[in-house]
Parts: sequence; structure tokens; C-alpha cells
Amino acid sequence: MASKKESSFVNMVLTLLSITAFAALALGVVYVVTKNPIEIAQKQKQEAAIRQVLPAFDSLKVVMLPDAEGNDSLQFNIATKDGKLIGVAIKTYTNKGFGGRFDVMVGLLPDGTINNTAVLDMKETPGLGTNIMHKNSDFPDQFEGKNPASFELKVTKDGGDVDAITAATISSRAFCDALQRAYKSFEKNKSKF
Amino acid sequence: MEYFVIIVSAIFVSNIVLMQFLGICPFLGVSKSINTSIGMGAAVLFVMTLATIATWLFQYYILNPFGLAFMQTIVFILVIAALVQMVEIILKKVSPSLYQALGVYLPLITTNCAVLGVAILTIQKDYNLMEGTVFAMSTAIGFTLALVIFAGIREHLELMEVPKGMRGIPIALITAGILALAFMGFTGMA
Amino acid sequence: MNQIQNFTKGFFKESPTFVLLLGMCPTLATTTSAINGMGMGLATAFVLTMSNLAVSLVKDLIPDKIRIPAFVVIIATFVTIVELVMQAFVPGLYEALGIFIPLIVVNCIVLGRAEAYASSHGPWSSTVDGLGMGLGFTMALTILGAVRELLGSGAIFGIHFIKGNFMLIFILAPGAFIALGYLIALINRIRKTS
Amino acid sequence: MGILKTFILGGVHPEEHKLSAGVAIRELPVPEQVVVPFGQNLGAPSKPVVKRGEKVKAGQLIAEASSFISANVHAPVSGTISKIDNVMDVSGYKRPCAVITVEGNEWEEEIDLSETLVTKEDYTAQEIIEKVKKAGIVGMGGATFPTHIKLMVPKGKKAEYLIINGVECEPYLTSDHRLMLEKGEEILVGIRLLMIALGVEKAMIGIENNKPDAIEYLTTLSKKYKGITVHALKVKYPQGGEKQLIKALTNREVPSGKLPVEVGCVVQNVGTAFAVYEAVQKNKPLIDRVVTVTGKAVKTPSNFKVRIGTPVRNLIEAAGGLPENTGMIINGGPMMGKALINPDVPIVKGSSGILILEDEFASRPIENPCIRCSKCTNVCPMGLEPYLLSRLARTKHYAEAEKENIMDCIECGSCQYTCPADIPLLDYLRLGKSKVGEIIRKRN
Amino acid sequence: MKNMLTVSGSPHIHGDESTRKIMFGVVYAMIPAMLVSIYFFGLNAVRVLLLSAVACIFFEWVIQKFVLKGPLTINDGSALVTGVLLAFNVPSNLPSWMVIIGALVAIGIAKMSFGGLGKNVFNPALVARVFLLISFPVQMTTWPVPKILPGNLSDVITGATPLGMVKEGLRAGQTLPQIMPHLPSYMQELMGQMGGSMGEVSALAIILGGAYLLYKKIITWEIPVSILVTVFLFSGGLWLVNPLRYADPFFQLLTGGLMLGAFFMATDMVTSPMTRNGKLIFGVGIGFLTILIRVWGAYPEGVSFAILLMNAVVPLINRGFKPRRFGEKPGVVPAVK
Ligand SMILES: Cc1cc2nc3c(=O)[nH]c(=O)nc-3n(C[C@H](O)[C@H](O)[C@H](O)COP(=O)(O)O)c2cc1C
Ligand SMILES: Cc1cc2nc3c(=O)[nH]c(=O)nc-3n(C[C@H](O)[C@H](O)[C@H](O)COP(=O)(O)O)c2cc1C
Ligand SMILES: Cc1cc2nc3c(=O)[nH]c(=O)nc-3n(C[C@H](O)[C@H](O)[C@H](O)COP(=O)(O)O)c2cc1C
Ligand SMILES: Cc1cc2nc3c(=O)[nH]c(=O)nc-3n(C[C@H](O)[C@H](O)[C@H](O)CO)c2cc1C
Ligand code: SF4
Ligand code: SF4
Ligand code: SF4
Ligand code: SF4
Ligand code: FES
Repeated sequence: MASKKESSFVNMVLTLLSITAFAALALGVVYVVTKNPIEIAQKQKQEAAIRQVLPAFDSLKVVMLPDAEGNDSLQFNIATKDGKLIGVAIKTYTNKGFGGRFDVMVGLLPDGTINNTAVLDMKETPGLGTNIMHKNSDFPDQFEGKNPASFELKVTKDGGDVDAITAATISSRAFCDALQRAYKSFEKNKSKF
Repeated sequence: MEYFVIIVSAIFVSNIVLMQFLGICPFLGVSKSINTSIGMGAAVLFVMTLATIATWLFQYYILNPFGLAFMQTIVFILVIAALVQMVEIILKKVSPSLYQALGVYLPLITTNCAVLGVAILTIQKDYNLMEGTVFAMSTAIGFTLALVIFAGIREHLELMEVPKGMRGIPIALITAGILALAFMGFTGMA
Repeated sequence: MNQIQNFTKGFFKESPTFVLLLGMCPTLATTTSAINGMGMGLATAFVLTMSNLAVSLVKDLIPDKIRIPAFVVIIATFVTIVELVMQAFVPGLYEALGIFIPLIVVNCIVLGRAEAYASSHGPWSSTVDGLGMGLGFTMALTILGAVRELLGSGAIFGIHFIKGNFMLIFILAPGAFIALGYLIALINRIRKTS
Repeated sequence: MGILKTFILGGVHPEEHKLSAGVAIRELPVPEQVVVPFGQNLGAPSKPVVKRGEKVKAGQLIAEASSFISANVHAPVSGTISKIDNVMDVSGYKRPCAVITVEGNEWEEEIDLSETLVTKEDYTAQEIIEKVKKAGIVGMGGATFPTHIKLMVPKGKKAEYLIINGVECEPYLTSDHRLMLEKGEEILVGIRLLMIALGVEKAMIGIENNKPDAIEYLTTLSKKYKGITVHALKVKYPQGGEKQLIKALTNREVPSGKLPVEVGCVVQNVGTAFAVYEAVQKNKPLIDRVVTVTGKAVKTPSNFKVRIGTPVRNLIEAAGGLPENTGMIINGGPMMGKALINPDVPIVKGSSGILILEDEFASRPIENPCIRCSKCTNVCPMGLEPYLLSRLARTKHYAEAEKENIMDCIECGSCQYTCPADIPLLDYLRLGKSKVGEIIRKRN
Repeated sequence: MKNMLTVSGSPHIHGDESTRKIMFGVVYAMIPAMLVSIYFFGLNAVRVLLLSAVACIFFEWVIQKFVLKGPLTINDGSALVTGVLLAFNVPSNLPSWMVIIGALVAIGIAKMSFGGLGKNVFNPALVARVFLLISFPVQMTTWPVPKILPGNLSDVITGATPLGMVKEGLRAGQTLPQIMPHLPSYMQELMGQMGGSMGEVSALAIILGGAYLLYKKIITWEIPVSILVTVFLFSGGLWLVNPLRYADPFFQLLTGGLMLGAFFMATDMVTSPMTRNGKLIFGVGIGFLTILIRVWGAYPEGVSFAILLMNAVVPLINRGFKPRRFGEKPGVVPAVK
């Protein structure tokens, strides 16, 4: 076995440099190998929500448009197929959640009918508030195919048409709030797409 | 208002130790007496703030422009380690009394995941430099708060006959659990 | 100590979680379910094994004074590799474990084993040590995850025994502390009696 | 009478049971044999000056002060020193004692045995102190600190008040009460002498309000004596503690670890004042004292004037004999007194009472966990935290115990008396105090 | 005479206080509230009360006998107090097995893990209550509407607590004057005609019990008074600032578990400070946190959390607020008149 290297300055610098070089090399290789998969994974994640809430499309245009009050703007993903508008996926939000703000992607058909929804990220309580997500309950199903023009986006307790999740009225209400925001903004900006 | 939310959230609602599980090791290890807890808290406040500022600058002026964001972990840990070293050396020269007070805790902090954790969280939350600094300081205050409360409870338990099987870490964890339970009362405030 | 003992010590006798009380943060944070615990454990085990091997290979080339920085660079490299690979191939799990993957770099089990074991043992022993400790850590996290998942959601590895949730608190922060506290007390008791 | 004075912090009020308050002092016959311990005072035991077989007269010096804090001991009877040996005394330990077999009734010549009141005051302070020292007077309040030392005010300090302790706050005990009723004049003369010795203008007698007869009697008498006032106090234990009494009468607080003279006070018990009278005016050394024999099961609770060295058994016999269900015999009161191992030990200068408790009071209840009710803290007259100090002592945290002022504890027992969990707090406190005391001594 | 005398250190007499007396005093003080809860919630209240008390005592016995193998102290009555208070802290229609889990948490986790009576840091009944609240939020926030005997023997209707209604109404964008008409009147709140946990509904019954505790000197005034005054002043201040958003102070005093907390739970001597000033600080902290949580937090009610949070700082308070030591201010040597 080789004897231990002494801690001279040159030795130290050399060793650190070579370790770093090796590390950089290894990382470089892995980076190159994983670069593509990561990009795909990330793109998929972003688009997954949009694909989930809209019918099949072939091209997507992203614009930021103001909300109904005009003091904030929302991300509109305008989807077309063969050049024809088939829907808009709006990234909307609410501040009224149990755990504060959460984001929802909502897909609206050109006439304003809700196609589908997807909750993006939230801090609601697991097992309660999280029931507003598809994988946990059928709460979101009740919005599909409803047009907010005729479908009151409020929980029944407040005189609306939405059946709230038991013991999670707050989250249910917040969810409605997010959809309402999207719908109003959609109505206001209708002319722009 | 923005800053107020960051502060309340970092100290109470999402307390780093009780809700985010960062810095558990010093929490369990250094919290045996109130005085050391305060010392540790002060040291963490100091290092966490500096580290967050330094790593933020690295992230936005070196990593991002050169497309090296994937090197975040390795760069941050080296920056923090170097920073702690530097702080130690400077402190020794400039303020021996402060060094006396904080010195023993500094090496412990390098490997404290809370410091690196906050540095990374600051980037993840897209905070600007000012927000990041406030966030880091509030987090450190939240850390100190939890540590001092906990130290008080442990000094108290020291005088009690805690059952043999529960003495030490188990009762400390259960106390932390109940403390976390109590902190859930702050839910929704920010 | 033969290699079998060297391998198995991390599971019980020197369990990093229950006995040495190392790496408590990821232990508490990532065990909301058995599968998350296991994922975190495996990621750590990989870094631990590889860095042990790497350290034992280069230990004689490193001057003493820069030992720790050198180890940190080695460990950080493997952590970054794990990050990139997970991001690419298991993005869901990567998301769930969040910040605790990069934090493996400060997990004292990893640096601790590099310092305490790999820097004075050969590559083969070091690899076995890392693997044993890593899998011991994985086992501990999986057990804790399973307990919390069972009590919190009435499920293990996602297989539900009851509809809906059970005691929500065990998925949340307080339940993590409490479950780990009693697990450690229990293991202490078993160790004392055996 | 308006609002009665008392101390502020803490205190308890146990049932008083002053069974013998109306019983006049009787002189107990001299026993056949007395046992006189040489160490009857706080401080160093005295050095014997007699030999075995030697004949002594009553009042003759048999042991002299051995060091600064020490006091003379005199033969309480006339007779022969039959033994000088280690005999068990009230402390429960075997200590050097002189055993005297009583023969005849001879007294030292200069002692004036008449009952006539002498009110002569033309003594110098030095003369009085010398006489007090010679007479072997120690504090009769129970602490048995040599009185002449208390009379020598340290340089740089000045005494303003002489405080006379007629509080007798312990339940059951009545010896001071009777003494005040029966020897009021003598006590007041004694107080005048003490005032001269200390060079103070003012003396205050503090008496708890459960002795209205004594208050009235002494108030009337005190009009004749310059500078002496009598003060009725609210009944509250441990008002007799000197720091509490000073607080009650003067609203001054003796600082932690300091002596009363720090706030210009010197405290003496009424019995001490009486002894000073006898020593100065009658040349009589301290060879007898008033002792209460009491207890609910005792046939005739009484107050006796007894010679030092008389076996406790004799007193009990004179009060109707030892009751069947006796569980405990206490030298002193129920709060601070010391349990005796057997009734054959002798009465000493500090014995103010013999209390007999029945079986059911004798056994200690089982200790329960502290429920942190803070009652002990609320009753501690020194503002301490007994629950904490006892835990610190038990878990050997002596340094913290010192910081928490454990040495301030006056061992009054109020905390233990009140504790609903029946924790023997004072036992732990004494343990802590002795350990901390050791540490402090080592440090100095 | 027997030749064995007992020799022990002084003092040789003892006052007539005992742990058992204190604990049973608390049980007696809870009788009015128990009767009210039975009056309003019927057999269900009896079920929960009995189950909770028996389960608490049972778990204490099992743990002492088989786990700790120490002396048995179930006779001291503290487990009974915890049991009844736990029952007071849950809705009367809580499933039995949840009550039992609550008892296990109170006794097993919050009390016996620390070593039993006197050693716990947190109020056991409250730990259990919050544990249940977070574990079973649906069942713990489904309140049967109080109905007067004997009508309450059968159909259970559920309604919200006044605090819950206020919180929800505000979240839905209503103002207080819009919400208030739907709430019970002050008189109803005082008597207990409102949704809520079993023991917290009637402020009057609780005050009655509290008065008994004060009279018996089992508790002292500092904690309840400082809590109530703080709540009154803090909420009153907010109300003056904006009566549309902040409920008035009487409403805050009469609703939720405030009275129960102030008289029966914050006063638990084991988990509260030792000195007068400490107790005052403790009470002010509880009052302040309660309103903070009620007004700005996610939970409609904050008393339980507030008490637990202040329990945690009791060791610090005890360190900071020492009794006044005798001779502490020796500098003053006042003249005597
Ligand atoms: C620990 C805990 C977490 C909760 N989380 C949520 C939540 O995420 N979303 C929600 O709407 N309500 C949540 N709640 C319930 C609310 O406090 C409130 O009771 C409920 O929203 C009212 O709904 P209801 O009218 O259906 O009873 C939670 C309650 C508890 C105790
Ligand atoms: C070591 C020691 C030294 C003392 N020195 C003096 C003294 O110099 N002057 C004095 O007046 N009293 C002195 N005292 C007496 C005390 O102040 C006090 O009167 C005595 O201890 C009896 O009080 P107690 O019965 O309240 O304990 C001394 C006491 C002790 C223990
Ligand atoms: C708790 C406590 C209670 C006391 N009660 C009395 C009392 O009631 N009467 C009394 O004369 N001395 C009492 N003493 C003793 C006094 O503190 C003090 O020693 C005595 O008054 C001094 O006078 P002396 O030296 O003449 O005895 C008590 C001491 C303590 C510590
Ligand atoms: C005035 C008073 C209030 C009490 N309050 C509670 C309480 O809120 N919760 C509880 O579990 N026990 C309570 N107890 C009972 C007892 O102190 C409690 O079980 C201990 O905390 C257990 O160590 C109380 C006791 C008293 C004397
Ligand atoms: S070294 Fe760091 S990560 Fe490891 S146990 Fe200690 S504090 Fe935790
Ligand atoms: S020494 Fe004891 S018995 Fe005597 S008066 Fe003082 S307190 Fe009472
Ligand atoms: S014995 Fe000591 S601690 Fe107890 S009350 Fe008396 S002075 Fe205070
Ligand atoms: S009186 Fe007894 S139970 Fe109460 S605090 Fe003091 S020691 Fe504890
Ligand atoms: S893992 Fe140790 S502080 Fe987080």
C-alpha cells in the first residue's frame, strides 16, 4: 500500500483539483446522458395537466392575459387543432384554500363549458382538502361538461350548484373560486383568441 | 405584507424543525440546555443568513448564466463549507468574544441540513435576494424558538423520573411531536 | 469481523436510524408512506455505497488536511448523479422526496461512514459496509413509512385495508415524531432484552 | 386593634392546640440523677472542668466555653459527678455528658435565690455581657446560639432595635406564654439589660394575637420601662423565625446569608430575656428552664420549671404518664421539633416543650408524585421553591440548588406541612443543604 | 409503652390537603357541566362520559401494571379528571372507538410516557383532543344540535358551532352583521343552546364549577382572569377597529371552549406555571393566541392550541418568573413609625 500523502500545499491543491476534475467529468457524462430524459419529463409534467383538461390538440400558444378585475394576469394555453380553436387551458388560482393558495388548471371549451380540471400544487390537508383532486374522489367530476353561465359555481351551502366535499367545504369553496376566476377572465378576454 | 407573510410562515406556520424536519439533529443534540440553545440559535442565524445570500448570488450570477444549475448541490455545499471556515477565521480575528460565544457551534453548522436546506428552498421558492434574506433570518428565528422551547422542556424533564424506556431520544421525539401538534394551531395564518 | 457481520450490522445492532440516531431529518420527512421511505433509503444507500467505495479507493492519495473537503466533493458528486437520474427516470418520486435528495450530501451517515470506516478500510469492506448501512437505513425508513402509512391511511405500499384514511395525524408532522419516538423506544427495549 | 402586623411572604396556620395555655408553671422536683451534655449550644461543645467523683454545687461551672461560639455549662444540681461519658442526648447521638448523682441542695454562694424583683440598671454594657457569658446563656428560642456573642455587635454595624420574640408560633407549646404571664416584670427588666448591653433605645416585643392576656399584661407593665413597646401580631407560622419577626415588626428584610444586625436588629427570645435577668440581677447561671409537656393524649398537659439534665421521662410521668398509643415523642413543637428515640434523654437548654403524638400521626404517609400545585412555593416564608429544590437535591444538581438559594431555607417545614402529595420536602431540603454546605465550605 | 418510637424529620403534622381531595374537587366542580351536557345531548353524552372516564382509568392501570411495573395510583383521581375533561372536549356523537383512541392518547402518550401524574408537560386531555381533531376532522367537527330532553334521545341533527359559522361566513365573503342573525343569542350561548363539544356549550355551568374551584382554593384566580381579560380586551380592540370583520368580545367570551379552557384546563396545575406572575403571563399568552387563531388561523377555535402552546413554554416561564425571595430588596431599610 502506498503511504499517506503529506499535506503540502502543492499536494493539497493537486489532489483537490484532480478530484474535482474527476467529479466534473463524471457529472458531465451523467448530465449529458440524462439531459434529454429530464427535459422530456419536465415538459411532460407541464403539458400533462394541459392535455388532461383539454381535448386532443396539435398546437399550443401560451399568453398571459389579465383577470376580470384586471389586477393580476393568468396563463392562457390556447389549443388549436388543424388551426381551429378547440379550447383554452387556464392556469388559475385561489387564495381561499385551507392551506392558503393553490393552483388549478382548468380547460374550457370555446363556448365556456368546463371540459376538465387538474389541481397543480396545493397545501390542503391530505385526506381532506386533497379530495378535490381527481385521484382521490369524484368531486371534480361534477364540473365536467357544465357551463358556468348556467351552472352556479358555488357550493350548495352558499346557494350554488356544487356539492361540497364533506368536512372540506373550505377547499371546495376555494376550488370554485379558482374556477370562477378563470371563467370570468375567459369571458373578458374572449375576443383575443 | 409580502414580507410579513414570509416571516410568520417561516417562524410559526412552517416552522423549519417542527413542520419541515430540517435541523433535527441539532434540535435533538444541542437542546439540552437553554443557554447552549440560544448560542446555537445565534450561530445558525448568522450562518444561515450569510449562506443564503452567498448561495443566492452564486445561483443567479454563476450557475444560471452558465447553464450549470444541475451543479447546485455540489456548489452550494462547498460555498457553505468555505463560508463557515471564513466566518470562523474572521470572527477569531475581529471579535474574539463573539468567536468565543459562537465558535463551538460553527463546525456543527456546516453539516446541518437546515442551512443547505434553506439555501435550496430560497431558490426553489423564487425569492429575490431581499426576500431570501428575510426568509433565512425568519427561519433561523423559528429554529431558535423551537430549540429554546424544547430545551426548557428537556431541562424540566431532566429533574423528573421519566420511565427508563422513554428516557432520552424517545421522550424528546414525543415531546417534539406534541409540540408540532400545538404548532398546527398556526395553520392558515400565512 | 467477517463480511456477513459487516453487512448485517446496519440492520439492527448499529442501525443508523434506531441506534446511532443519524440522518433524522430525511427519516422523519420522507416516511409519509412505505414506498417514499424506501425510495429515500435506496437513494441514500446508493450514495453511501458509491462514496464509500470511492473514498476507500482514493484515501491514500488524499492529504489529511483536505480529507473532509475531498470527501464532501466525492459525496456531492454522487448525490448530483442520483438527482439527475431520478429526475430523468422517476420524476414522481423525485418530486415527492423533494429537497431531501440534495440534502443527502449533509446526511451524516454518509460523511460519517466515509470518515469512520471507508477512510481506513479496503474497497471491498467499505462497499459492504456502505451497502449494509445503506440497506439498514432503507429498512428503517421503510418500516417507519409502513407504520405511518398503516396508521395514517390504513394502507401499506398503497394497498388500502380500509376505505379513506385512518388517523390522519400520522401522515402529518406530529405523527412522524411520535411514531419514530415509540419505534426507538421499542427497539431499545428489544435490544436490552435480547 | 386595627390590622395586625405580620410578615408577607408565605406562612401557614396549623391548628393551635395550646392545651396547656391556662396551666400555671409548676416546679418539677429535682430528680435523683441528671445528665448534663457539654454541647448544648450551637457552635463548639464546651470543655469539661470537673473530674469524675468530684462534688459540685448547684450553679457551679462544670464546663467552659471552648472557642468563640461556645457557652459555659453549670451544674444544675448539687451532688457528685458519677460519670463523664458519652450518653445519648436529644440529638439521638451519643455525646459527652456529665452524669451527676444528686446529693443535698447546696448552691454557689453568690446566687440570689429569692423571688424579689431587682430592677437595678447601673451596669455597663461590658458588665452585662460578661455576666451573660459567665452564666452560659444561649438562645432559649430553640436555636441555642450563645447569647453573649449576639450582644457584641460587630464593628461597623449598629443595632437600632432589640426585638423580643414572644411569638411562640409552634402549635401546642406554651412555655413562653406562661413565662410572660408569670415573670413579666423580670422579662422586662431583662429586656432593659439587653438594651443597655446592645446600646439600643428601642425594644419591641412581638406576641401573636392568640395570647391576648400576655399582650395586655406586658403592655401595661411596659409603660414603666423606657423604650419598650409590645406589638400584637397576626397568628401565622413561622412568625417566630427571626427574619419573619423582624419583617413583621420593622418591615425590614434581612438579606440572604446575612445576620439580623445588617438591618439593625437583634432578636432574643423572652426566655432568654428572663435568663439574662436572673444572670445579671441574681447571679444565677442558666440551669433550669420552662418546658411544656403536651399532646392530645396526655392526661394533664403542663408547664414545668425543670433543671437542665432532668430525663424527659420524669416530665412525662409528672404530666400523667406516657399514653398507651404514643407513636412519637418530640423535643420541641410539631413543626420544628425533633423526634426522640427514647424518653430517657435529658432536657437541655434549648428544650421548650415535649410533645407526645399518637400513633396515627406518627407514621409518614406514602409519598405521591408532585402535582406542581405550587402550594409549597406559596407558603415558603423565604420565597423559595421547595418542589424545585427537593428535585434538585434528589437528582444531585447541587450547583443549581445553591443558585436557587437552598441555603436560605430556615427549615420551618411549612412546605412539607402543606404539600398535598405528602412529599417529605424538608428531608430532601436538609439533604441538599448539607451537600451544598459542604461544597461551599470546600470552596472557601 | 411500646418500645418502638417513630423517628422522622420535622414537621410532624400535616395539613389536610391531598391529591385525591383536589382531584375529586375538580370532579365535583364538573357536575353542573355534566348535567347540562346530558340535558342537551341525552344518552349519547352519558355514553361518551362513561366511556372516556373508564377508558382513561383503565389505560392508566394497564400501563402502570404491565408496562411501567410501578406503583398503582389510579385511586388519586387524576385519570378520572382527564377522562371527564376529554369527554367534555368532543362532540357527543363521536364514535366510541374514537373516544377510546382519545383516552389512549391522553393517558398513554401525553401522560404515562412522561412518567405519569405530575411529570407530563402538556395537558393530556387537550393533547388527545387535538390529536383526534387532526386525525378525524370530519367526526370531530360534526356537532349534534342540542335538544332538550327527552327529544334528544333519538334523532341527531348536526349543526355548526357559532365560531365555525363565523369563520365560514367570513371566508365566504360575508360580513358579521350578515352572519350574526343566524347565530344563537347571548342568552342561548350562556345557557348552552349552541353546537359544540359536550362540556363547552354552557358557559354558565362552567362558571359555576369554576367558582366552586376558586372557593375551594383548588385553583387560583390568576389564570382564568388573565385569559378572560386578555380575550376581552384583544377581541374588543379588533371589534372597535372593524365590527364587520371581527366578532364582538362577548361573543368571543361565550362561545367555543374558552370558559372550559380558562377554568378547567389551563388551570391544570401540572401543566401551568408556579408563580403568580408566571400564571398571569401564561393566561395572557393563552388569551392572545386564542384570538389570534380564531381570527387569522384556519381553525375556527383556538383555545386547545393556545393552551398547548403555552404549556410548552411553562418551563421557560418558571425559569423567568421566580417567587420574590425573602431579602431580595435589602437596600430598603424603612424607618419604623
Ligand atoms: C386537521 C384539519 C385539517 C383540515 N383540512 C381541511 C382542508 O384541507 N380543507 C377543508 O376544506 N377543510 C379542512 N378542515 C375542516 C375545516 O376546519 C372545517 O371544519 C370544514 O371545512 C367545514 O366544512 P363542513 O361545513 O363540511 O363541515 C380541516 C380540519 C382539520 C381539523
Ligand atoms: C455561624 C453563625 C454565626 C453567628 N454570628 C452572630 C453574630 O455575630 N451576631 C449575632 O447577633 N448573631 C449571630 N448569629 C445568630 C443568628 O443570627 C441567629 O440568631 C441564630 O442562628 C438563631 O436564630 P434562629 O433560631 O432563627 O435560627 C450567628 C449564627 C450562626 C449560625
Ligand atoms: C421557623 C422558625 C420558627 C421560630 N419560631 C420561634 C418562636 O416562635 N419563638 C422564638 O422565640 N423563637 C423562634 N425561632 C427562633 C428565632 O429565629 C430566633 O432564633 C430566636 O428568636 C432568637 O432568640 P434567642 O437567641 O433568644 O433564642 C424560630 C426559628 C425558626 C427558624
Ligand atoms: C384544576 C385542575 C385542572 C385539571 N385539568 C386537567 C386537564 O385539563 N386535562 C387533564 O388531562 N387533566 C387535568 N387535571 C388532572 C391532572 O392534573 C392531569 O391528569 C395531569 O396533568 C396528569 O399528570 C386537572 C387537575 C386539576 C386539579
Ligand atoms: S451529522 Fe448532521 S445530518 Fe448527521 S445526524 Fe448529525 S446533524 Fe444530522
Ligand atoms: S422555636 Fe419553634 S416552638 Fe419555639 S417559639 Fe419558635 S417556632 Fe415556636
Ligand atoms: S422548610 Fe425551607 S423551603 Fe420549606 S417552607 Fe420553610 S423555608 Fe421554605
Ligand atoms: S406542595 Fe407538594 S405537590 Fe405541590 S408543588 Fe409543592 S411539592 Fe409539589
Ligand atoms: S439530517 Fe441532521 S439536521 Fe437534518
